[in-house]
Formats: sequence, structure tokens, C-alpha cells
Amino acid sequence: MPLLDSLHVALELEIPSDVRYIERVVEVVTHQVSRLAYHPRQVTLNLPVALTEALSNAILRGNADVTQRRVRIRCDVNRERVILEVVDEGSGFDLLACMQDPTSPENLVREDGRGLFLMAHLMDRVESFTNHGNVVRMTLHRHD
Amino acid sequence: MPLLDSLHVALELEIPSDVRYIERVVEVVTHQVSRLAYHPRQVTLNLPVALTEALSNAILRGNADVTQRRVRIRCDVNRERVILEVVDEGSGFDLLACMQDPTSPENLVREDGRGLFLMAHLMDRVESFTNHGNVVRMTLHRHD
Amino acid sequence: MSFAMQKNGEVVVVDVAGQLIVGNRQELKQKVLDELEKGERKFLIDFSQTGYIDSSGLGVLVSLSKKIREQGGELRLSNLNDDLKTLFELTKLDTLFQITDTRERALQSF
Amino acid sequence: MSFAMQKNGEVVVVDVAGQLIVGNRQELKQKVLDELEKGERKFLIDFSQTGYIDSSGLGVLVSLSKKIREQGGELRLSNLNDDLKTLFELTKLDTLFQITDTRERALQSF
Ligand SMILES: Nc1ncnc2c1ncn2[C@@H]1O[C@H](COP(=O)(O)OP(=O)(O)O)[C@@H](O)[C@H]1O
Ligand SMILES: Nc1ncnc2c1ncn2[C@@H]1O[C@H](COP(=O)(O)OP(=O)(O)O)[C@@H](O)[C@H]1O
Repeated sequence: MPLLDSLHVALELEIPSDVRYIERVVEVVTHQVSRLAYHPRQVTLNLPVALTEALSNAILRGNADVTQRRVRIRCDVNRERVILEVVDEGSGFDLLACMQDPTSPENLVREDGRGLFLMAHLMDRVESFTNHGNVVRMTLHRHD
Repeated sequence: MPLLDSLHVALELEIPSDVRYIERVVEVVTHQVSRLAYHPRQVTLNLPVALTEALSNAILRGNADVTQRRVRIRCDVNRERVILEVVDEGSGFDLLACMQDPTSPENLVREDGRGLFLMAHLMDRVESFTNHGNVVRMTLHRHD
Repeated sequence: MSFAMQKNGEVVVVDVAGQLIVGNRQELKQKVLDELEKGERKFLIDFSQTGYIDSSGLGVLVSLSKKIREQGGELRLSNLNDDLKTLFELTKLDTLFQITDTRERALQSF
Repeated sequence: MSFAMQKNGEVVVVDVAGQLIVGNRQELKQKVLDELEKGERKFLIDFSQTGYIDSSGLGVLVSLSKKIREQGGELRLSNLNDDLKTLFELTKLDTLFQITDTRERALQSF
């Protein structure tokens, strides 16, 4: 379908640091992606879970749960891939150093520490860098 | 609703010069706008009709109905206004000079000549200029 | 989009389902002209299932109304929703056409 | 999202409707701990109406399972759809929980 193949959507929004916004942000983003005929599972599993993790880390870690601090979300999607960026006001963190293996026997029964792991496993690529804030960028390629 | 208030969506797509694409382009664009809670009438009347006019002029006039020539569509929308740009490969035209009054007694029974008039009356602003092609830019402010 | 036609007494009723725009107006024009050719003279175009109409859709209606009148026939329109009414008022085409609220009233008025 | 609770024989059944994520997991935790406090020991969490679960939702399940076991109780899960199964497999939590396909089978298994 040539029309969808040429479609490119870029979306930006901003929320206060309040976890109650997460679900609505996820709805806005996944709705966009689903319109580009991504695989249903990418729309119902990979994207919502990875984005929820990035948002809750931005709110609770990066912005230390201070409501006034803003979280910015960018979504850039075409028929090839979707790139999500979540930007918080924190000073950044070392993605690789912070990533743990929650499946190891000692970690399996822990309550926390699965966020970055899920992001890494549900998305094709996860990066973190600072650029006017701490940016977490995640990329997922479309499949039908 | 702070989330929608901060939302900004930019959309780009491209079609061959074939009027059968118009309806789908209109659907893609109006869907985006409706998600930002524009007035139903803006979504069902102003935008679809004005965009259809701009697209058919781009296809039939600007691109002289030559299928291979492309029409690019950009839509930039937030809670304040939507800006639509339709770009064809023609050399441009003089918007004011081409606009007629289809309501005058002599024009009322003519079959053509209502396109630019409808665009001007259904949108808040219509401009035409050249910038890598002939650009028709239309702006509409949201009301609830 | 589709143009369903049916005969109601002496009147040919056309239902415009979906958009009436540059991509399909020619189909409507041809269908109506074919009936005119066959001798039909009373036409009602009903818009209860119509989405939006563009300038070339309006143009086809103007052109059909002229051709039908030239053959001593009549064209009426019914069931314009608020969006379509606005479109006809903007272009003053509401002064050119016989527009009726309901299909029933339109049928009786011939 | 909501957490509806009902008693089925000796088993407290919790239906998770919608997402189980950072914004609401505390509510689920509190509701189950309240029942544990009151003396309930058998718990079934049913996911047939669940959307997605994030890491903190998973974390709450881990924490509840530990607390229930410490009181000599049991927690079982039922009706995970394919997405949720993948999530439990990815995190190996499918090895930690007793997961049953249907609610009926889960209830019988206590
Ligand atoms: N946006 C962020 N800003 C600062 N630190 C972060 C951010 N995201 C993740 N981290 C760090 O990475 C660690 C691991 O994150 P994660 O895997 O999501 O587990 P959890 O959040 O449950 O600890 C966090 O504890 C935090 O130290
Ligand atoms: N994209 C375009 N490129 C070149 N000329 C255009 C374009 N759009 C409009 N025009 C000119 O403006 C005229 C009036 O357009 P319009 O009001 O839509 O009526 P119609 O298309 O029915 O003639 C056209 O006939 C054409 O000469």
C-alpha cells in the first residue's frame, strides 16, 4: 500500500512527573503505531511495556518523582521502524552498568530491577545519552 | 487535559498523482486531528473538503494529472491549530488572481471554479508559495 | 462509496453513499445521464448516507440539473446534513436547487 | 483499571482488569495483603481481563507470592494471554509461579 509506505509521523508530548499519566501516553503512542500496521504483538506487548518502563524510570529515577519536573516524549514512526525517546531532567545514567540480569537465581525473587532488562529484550535497540536532559532512545523495527 | 494540550503531531506522506488516493489521505489527516478533540464539524466538513480541493488541484492542475509526479502532504497539528501543506511539482500559481466568486449570478451555474473559494472559506488562512515545488498551506484554528 | 439507484413511481432515486468527490463524480454523472437518455425525467438525489462533497461533486450536481432541465425534467435533492447544508449555503447553490428535508416529502413534491 | 475480588470456596479470586503497572500496583498489593491479614490463605489472580503488565506489576506479584508463602498460604495465576506468557518467560517468572490456563483448573488445583 504506497500510501502507508510513505507515511511518516512524528509526535511530541510532555507530562508532569506523575505515574498516572503513563497509561495515556502509552495509548497515544501505540495508537499511532497501530495505524501503520505493525504486528499486533508489537502494539500490545513490546511497545507499551518498554515505554511504560522508560516513563516510570524517567519519572521516578531521572526526575526523582518531583511532579514539577517534566518528562518529554517523542515518537517518530514510519513503516520501517518506530523510535521512541523519553527525556527527563536528571543527569543521566550508565545504561549498561545499571542493567541487571533479573533471571539469575539470586535476582529472580527480587521485586525490582526488571525495567531496563525488559526494555532491552522488547525493543531492538536501547540507548541512553544526555542532550538537553537525559534521553532514553528505543528503536523497534516493524514486522507484519 | 494537560496531556493533549502538550501534544504535537507532524505527519508527512506522499502519493502519486491519482485522485483515487484523495479519500485515504483525507482519512489519515482527519483522524489525527480528531484525536486532538477538534470540533466535529471541523473534522467532517472544513478539513476534508479543503484538503480534497487542495489535493485535486495539486494532482490535476499542478501535476497536470501525470501519475508519476508526486504530491507531498504535510500535516502539523497541536491543540491550537492545524497546518496542512500540499506540495505539487508544478511551477506555482497566483492564488488571489485564480480565486473567483462562484456565488455571482454568472458563475453560479458554472460547473467549476469553486475549489479555491471553498478552501478560503473553510480554512482560517490559505497561502501559496514555491519552495521545492508549489506549496499550498492552509491553517485552521481549533475550536471545541 | 456507491450510487444505488431505484425507481419510486416515476422518480429515479439515487443514494449517494460515502463521498461525492473528484474521484467518483463521473460515475454519478454517467448513471444519471444514462437514465435521462432512457427517457426518465424525474430525479431525486438523496444524501442521507453521504459524507463530504467537494467542489467537483457540487459541479456535477450543477451540470446534471442543467442537463435534466434541458430535457424538460426535474432534479431534487434531499436529506442534506448540517455540513452539506453549510456547503450549499456557502456556494449559494441552495438557491439553485430544490432541496427537501426528507425523501418522502421530496417524492410527494414532484 | 480495577481489581475485583470475590471468594470462591476457600479461594480469594482477584480479577485484574486493564493494566497492572507502576501507577496502580500498590492498590493490588494492599487489597491482597488486607485479605491475608484477615486470615485468607488461598489466592488466585486471574488475568483474563488484563492488558499489559510492567516490571513493577511483576514485582508486586513476586512480593505478594513471598508474603503469602511466609504465612503458609498459596498464590496461583490463571488466564495469561500470549503477551503475558512471553513476559513471564522472558523474566523466568514462569518458573516461580504456579500458572494455570483456566480459572476452573486453578480453583480445582488448590
Ligand atoms: N531515567 C533514569 N535516570 C536515572 N537512572 C535511571 C534511569 N533509568 C534507570 N535508571 C537506573 O537504572 C536502575 C535499574 O533500572 P530498572 O532496570 O528499570 O530497575 P528498577 O527501576 O526496578 O530499579 C535504576 O535503579 C536506576 O538507578
Ligand atoms: N496547485 C495548483 N497549481 C496550479 N494552478 C492551480 C493550482 N490550484 C489552483 N490552480 C489554479 O486556480 C484555478 C482555480 O482553481 P479552483 O478554484 O480550484 O477551481 P477549478 O479547479 O474548478 O478551476 C485553477 O483552474 C487553476 O488555474
